[in-house]
Amino acid sequence: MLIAALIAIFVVMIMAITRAILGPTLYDRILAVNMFGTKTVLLISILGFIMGRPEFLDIAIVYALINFISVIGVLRYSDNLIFKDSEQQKK
Amino acid sequence: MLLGHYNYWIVIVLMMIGFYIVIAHGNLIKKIVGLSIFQTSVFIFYISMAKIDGGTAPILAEGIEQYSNPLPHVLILTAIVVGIATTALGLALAVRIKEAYGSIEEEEIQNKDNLDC
Amino acid sequence: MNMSLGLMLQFSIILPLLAVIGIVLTAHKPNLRESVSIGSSILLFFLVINLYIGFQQGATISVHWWELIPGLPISFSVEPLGMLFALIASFLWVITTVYAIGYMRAHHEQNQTRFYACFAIAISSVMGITFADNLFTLFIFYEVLTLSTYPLVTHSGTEEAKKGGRIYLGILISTSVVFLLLAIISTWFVAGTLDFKPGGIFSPDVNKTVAGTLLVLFVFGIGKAAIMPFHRWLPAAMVAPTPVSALLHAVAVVKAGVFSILKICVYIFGIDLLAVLPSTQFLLYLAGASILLASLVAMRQDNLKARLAYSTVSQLGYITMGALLATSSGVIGSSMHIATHAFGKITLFFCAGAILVAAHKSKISEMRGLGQQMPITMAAFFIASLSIIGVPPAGGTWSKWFLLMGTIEAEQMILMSVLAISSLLNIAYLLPIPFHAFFSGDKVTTPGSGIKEAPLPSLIALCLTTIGCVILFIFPQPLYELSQAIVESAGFTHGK
Amino acid sequence: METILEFSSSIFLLIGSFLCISGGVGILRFPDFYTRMHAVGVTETLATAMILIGLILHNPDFLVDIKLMIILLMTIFISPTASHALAKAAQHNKLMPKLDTDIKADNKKVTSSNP
Amino acid sequence: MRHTLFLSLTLAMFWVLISGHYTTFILVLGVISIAIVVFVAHRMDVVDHESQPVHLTLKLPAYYAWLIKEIILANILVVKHIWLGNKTISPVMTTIKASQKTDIGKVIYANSITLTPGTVTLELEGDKFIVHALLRESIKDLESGEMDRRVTQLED
Amino acid sequence: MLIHLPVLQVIIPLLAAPLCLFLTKPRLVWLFALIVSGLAFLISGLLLQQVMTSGTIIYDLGGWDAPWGIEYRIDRLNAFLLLIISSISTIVLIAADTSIRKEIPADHHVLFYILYLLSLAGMLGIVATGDAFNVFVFLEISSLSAYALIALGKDRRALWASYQYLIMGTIGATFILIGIGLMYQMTGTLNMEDLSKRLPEVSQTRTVFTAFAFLIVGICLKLAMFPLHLWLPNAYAYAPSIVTAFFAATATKVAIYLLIRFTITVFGLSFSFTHFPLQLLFVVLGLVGIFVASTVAIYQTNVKHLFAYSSIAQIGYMIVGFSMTTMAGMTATLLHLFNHALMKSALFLALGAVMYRIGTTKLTHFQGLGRQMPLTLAAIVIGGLSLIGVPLTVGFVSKWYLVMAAIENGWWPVAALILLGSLLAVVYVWRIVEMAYFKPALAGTETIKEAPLSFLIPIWTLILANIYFGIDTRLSVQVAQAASMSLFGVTP
Ligand code: NA
Ligand code: NA
Repeated sequence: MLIAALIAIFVVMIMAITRAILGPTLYDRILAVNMFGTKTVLLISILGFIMGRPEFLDIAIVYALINFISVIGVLRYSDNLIFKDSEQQKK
Repeated sequence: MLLGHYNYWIVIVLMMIGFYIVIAHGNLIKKIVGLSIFQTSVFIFYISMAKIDGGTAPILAEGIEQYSNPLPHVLILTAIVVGIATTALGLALAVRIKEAYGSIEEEEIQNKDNLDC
Repeated sequence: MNMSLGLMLQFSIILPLLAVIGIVLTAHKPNLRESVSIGSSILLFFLVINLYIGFQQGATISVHWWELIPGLPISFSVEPLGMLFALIASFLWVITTVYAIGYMRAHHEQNQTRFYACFAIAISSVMGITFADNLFTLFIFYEVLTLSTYPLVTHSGTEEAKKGGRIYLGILISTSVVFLLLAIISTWFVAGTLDFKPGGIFSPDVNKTVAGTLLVLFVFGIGKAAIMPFHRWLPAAMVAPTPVSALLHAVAVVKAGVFSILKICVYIFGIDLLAVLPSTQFLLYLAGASILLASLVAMRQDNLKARLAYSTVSQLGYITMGALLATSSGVIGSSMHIATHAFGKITLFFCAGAILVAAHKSKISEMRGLGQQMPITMAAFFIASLSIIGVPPAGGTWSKWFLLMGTIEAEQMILMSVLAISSLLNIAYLLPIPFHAFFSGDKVTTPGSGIKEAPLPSLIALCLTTIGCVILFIFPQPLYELSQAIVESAGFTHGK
Repeated sequence: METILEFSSSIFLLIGSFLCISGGVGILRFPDFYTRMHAVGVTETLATAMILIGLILHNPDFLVDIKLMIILLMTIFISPTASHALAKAAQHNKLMPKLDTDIKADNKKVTSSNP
Repeated sequence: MRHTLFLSLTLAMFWVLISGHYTTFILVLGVISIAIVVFVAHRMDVVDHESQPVHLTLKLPAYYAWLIKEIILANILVVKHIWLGNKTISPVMTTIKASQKTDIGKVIYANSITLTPGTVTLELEGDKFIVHALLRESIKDLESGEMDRRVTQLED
Repeated sequence: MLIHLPVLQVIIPLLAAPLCLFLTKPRLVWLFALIVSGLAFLISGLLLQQVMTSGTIIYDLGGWDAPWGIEYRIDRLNAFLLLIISSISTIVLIAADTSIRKEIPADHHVLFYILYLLSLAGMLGIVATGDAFNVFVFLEISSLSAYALIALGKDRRALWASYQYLIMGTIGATFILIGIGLMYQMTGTLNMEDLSKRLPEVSQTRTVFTAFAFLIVGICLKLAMFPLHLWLPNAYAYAPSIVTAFFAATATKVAIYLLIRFTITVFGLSFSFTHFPLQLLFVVLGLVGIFVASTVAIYQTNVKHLFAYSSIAQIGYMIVGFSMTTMAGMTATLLHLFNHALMKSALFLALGAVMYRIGTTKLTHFQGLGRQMPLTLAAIVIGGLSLIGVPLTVGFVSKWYLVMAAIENGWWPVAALILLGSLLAVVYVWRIVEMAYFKPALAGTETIKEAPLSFLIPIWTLILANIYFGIDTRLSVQVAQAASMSLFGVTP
């Protein structure tokens, strides 16, 4: 069943990537990448179980934190200045 | 044969992508992103290099005999930190450039500089 | 005795530098400043005279400073050729300084402190060149001379002066860096030493092509000798104040050039080797061409200083040719010509400067009838011209005679005729000037125009040098003996 | 006991996987950014919780379970913050949502052009 | 002080649980790193009432239980509409009122809205929230005000 | 204590950098940085002395033996470079307090010194370490602080220059990282000494070739070797003057060091120069660099740009000397490394003084400056003469050795071209001389005064060093020769 969950998460990650590529807006992409990140956390956790290395959970925790920080970081800028011109015009 | 070294192919492809973004894109943020990808490809290269057949992640645990080579992991930990610092500095510069030039497009900045001269 | 002579030798190089300090410190008191200049120049002359006396008594005088580059020391020694040049240069520095004071003051020139300071540095480097014991030392002072005379050339700071300065510096630096330095380093590599040695430093079985190439590099590299086609700096430097021109043409720069060539021919290559190098003939013809072409160009100049400049180019060709002839007469004539030309040419420039200061004229066509107002100047000009042409009663007679003998000894008939033709050309471009000044029917200047002789210091200076020209004719013995000593020390086996 | 745990673990994992896939379908299927956000919400709340609980049931080790719980808590605390920040940024930068009325209009167009 | 203690304790707990190694050396390192974090937090001026809502601790469990139930229900609803397709959804964006007095209360309410699938708080302005919902009925639920009331109860 | 010198050399500035934060007054921080840098200078002097008398020093960091632990290895070459870097850093720092007050906003002053010390530590670390990966880490420490330091420049173009440098520098560093990784893959070691022993066994593999190529390209990027020099001019021109003076004298030198270390020590001459057409490539690029960069320098309107291009040309000289692969060539390169550091730090510091007084380094603003700032301009002239290679300056000594080496190799045309190239320096130096001395001062600039003592002292210290080491070459030549001997494995 772990394998099944792994595959399911893998599929979802591919879906997220697809959305990230399709866009169309910047926010869709960030959303998708963020989702990709949270699913990675799950993936790492499950992989740890499958490979018999529960130590991977530590990595998952760190990953979850980094993921969060990176999303907030990117949004902080998007809220300010940078993305407005280049991306919004194209939309 | 070709697929046997798939990790290297991934590294090379990522490297090319990153390099291409750095060279081809005029947007300063995108360049930084490209640079990040470029660096990351090297990280992956180191890590995949460290893999030993049958070896697991080099996190000490009881009952495990065979680990992958931990040294590249340690090295890359350092390299990642350096990479983050680089990215952060690059982004900070981009913000300052935006404040100073009102743009983060290479071409526009270059034009404004040429006008200054 | 030897010890003190060694000290004197060092002091002759350092003294002008000390004078620089004195000049800079007294910048705001012109009288004191000029006193420092004159005082140190006189002191230097006495030093050199003392060295000469000691040298005549057979003392070996040499000084070793330190190795600038491991294996390449800065060192000095006295040998006949250097002694000769030192005597001329130090004596003429005294005269030129006297002349310069009159000239600079009459002209109300700016930046006089810089002028005198650079002047003194130039003399110091000339002393360094004269006594240099090896090629390396010579090169270093050669370059310092170039740099220290640059501010003199561009003294006025005008656009024209700057342009002149560029050409001056451009040619002298380019030739010295690209050809001379390359030649020196290569020589070091080939011969293993750069010390001046009678008979040369190359082993007899040296590759003739390499040595020949080096000779060409040396001759081209010593741009100060103004062999065509590297002569352009000399006319360009005409923008400088007249005392500087005198310095360039007679005392320091060009003489340092031909001196270096002579020294390299005698003490680096050695006459024997020189005679068998494949490139010597080519360079001799080049010198010959330089003599003739420069004379022809000189004839077409209406500006007096420009005409004198091309005359210098031509006369330098004599000295170079004499050195390359590789015969004893050639070398004797060559070294004597350094002295006689120095006195003749400095007189001519002093005259040109005097005319400029007193009558504000620089064009030859405007000098008709000037003999009435400036009789002394014009008379001096006439005698100096005779020296350049090489006829009695002026010193040039002897040097030209030996040069002619040199061509005959070397069986260079073409060059002999070059000398003959050139003498005619000399007459054609020099003598008409005093002739028209004294005897011209259509006077350009009227008697009542208020023009009179130049200021006294200048006048005294040019009289002294004129007398020098005559003395060199009447008492050539010391000069000849020194030149003879060069030949002897060079250990001639050829052409005697 | 073990089999019960194993069995319930499998059930939780299965439900989690299904919810995850559903969220993935949602993010691809929904018409605009805001609606897709809701689909992501599914995967980040219940789906994550189910999978992590499944893992907890799978492994009796205390420390491991704690870590899984920390991950769960973090996901649950972080996800609304991230969603909110993202939505707010989108709204501030004038990204207009497709609302019910627009969709109805779209649907009508589609139906009218296909009589 | 209470907040500092609370923060230190939380961090210490976190460290002990995550670490898994209990040698003196590692523990000392833990103490040092906690000290540094607390120091930095003080410098950033985030050790206060708002960041460590200690006073709410007792009432929260009951609210969480109710919220979990809501989240499960909302999940089921959204998943249903994901599979049913775009024609069945009815996205709306409206303003709803919040009755909480404190900022922390408003944040809890807004986050609870966001946490339940199908609704997202876009903006807080005073006591008004702009909310985007996937379905009309979710908004109706919100407007019925049960969640609002429960969060407000937490406050006093 | 003495035994720990190799690590103290690096660790002191590295640890001192964050300590700056606690000294709140910029003046105090400056003094502190100066003392730290001076200490590093002292240590490097001691190290050099130690190495010259008793040979290579090996220091295992934390007591772990190489190849597991990181090894610090100081041979003559390292010690020579350490001395160059720390001495220039110290002298340049003297003027920092005065200079940055005009060029950097007050609230960034402490930051400036932190970054300065970090970059100093980075450069010292690159040179001191014997571990290839450690080289990368220190390289990045120094580079990152360099980017930030450049961005502190007053002009907004400093930001853009810094950004471009960041991109290029990171690509270069990443290339180096790839090279190191491939080497590690083939040999299983990162210790350079070990690498040099193990690489020959696998030298015929494509991986090693690739590693070599990546390393060389990466280093050449950092080196600003023509044609990979594009980042340098703007970075130097718009950085704060002190930063330019420091980097122009040291940063490219460190890269040259890496080039030498990797090609000669790690890969070995026979690999680097027989399997690769490296010699031809470097001779050609070096010479083209000399001519192109010098020519471009002639047309610059900003003196900082002018000297920046001149730096690229001077790198060309070093590359040419390096490419000879003889001891004489290496001696010439190392000598020029030292001499060029003296010239460029003096010149850029003098430009800093000009910047301090008139706020710009545009050539047109140099009009008549010879009279207003006589000592500063005299320094620029002497520095310029040194750049040209006039006798009695260090420039002459370098050129002498370079030409000598070329002739020894039988490379006559190269010797001639080297000399010809220096003529271009005459032209660009003389543009400044003419502007400063033969043009009347601009209207409204009568009040310009000579630079303050805090500038004049370091400037003239460096200028006198230019003359001293041009007259008494025993020390510099001896050390350079000893270093190149140890590189080629010749015992003196
Ligand atoms: Na919700
Ligand atoms: Na939600």
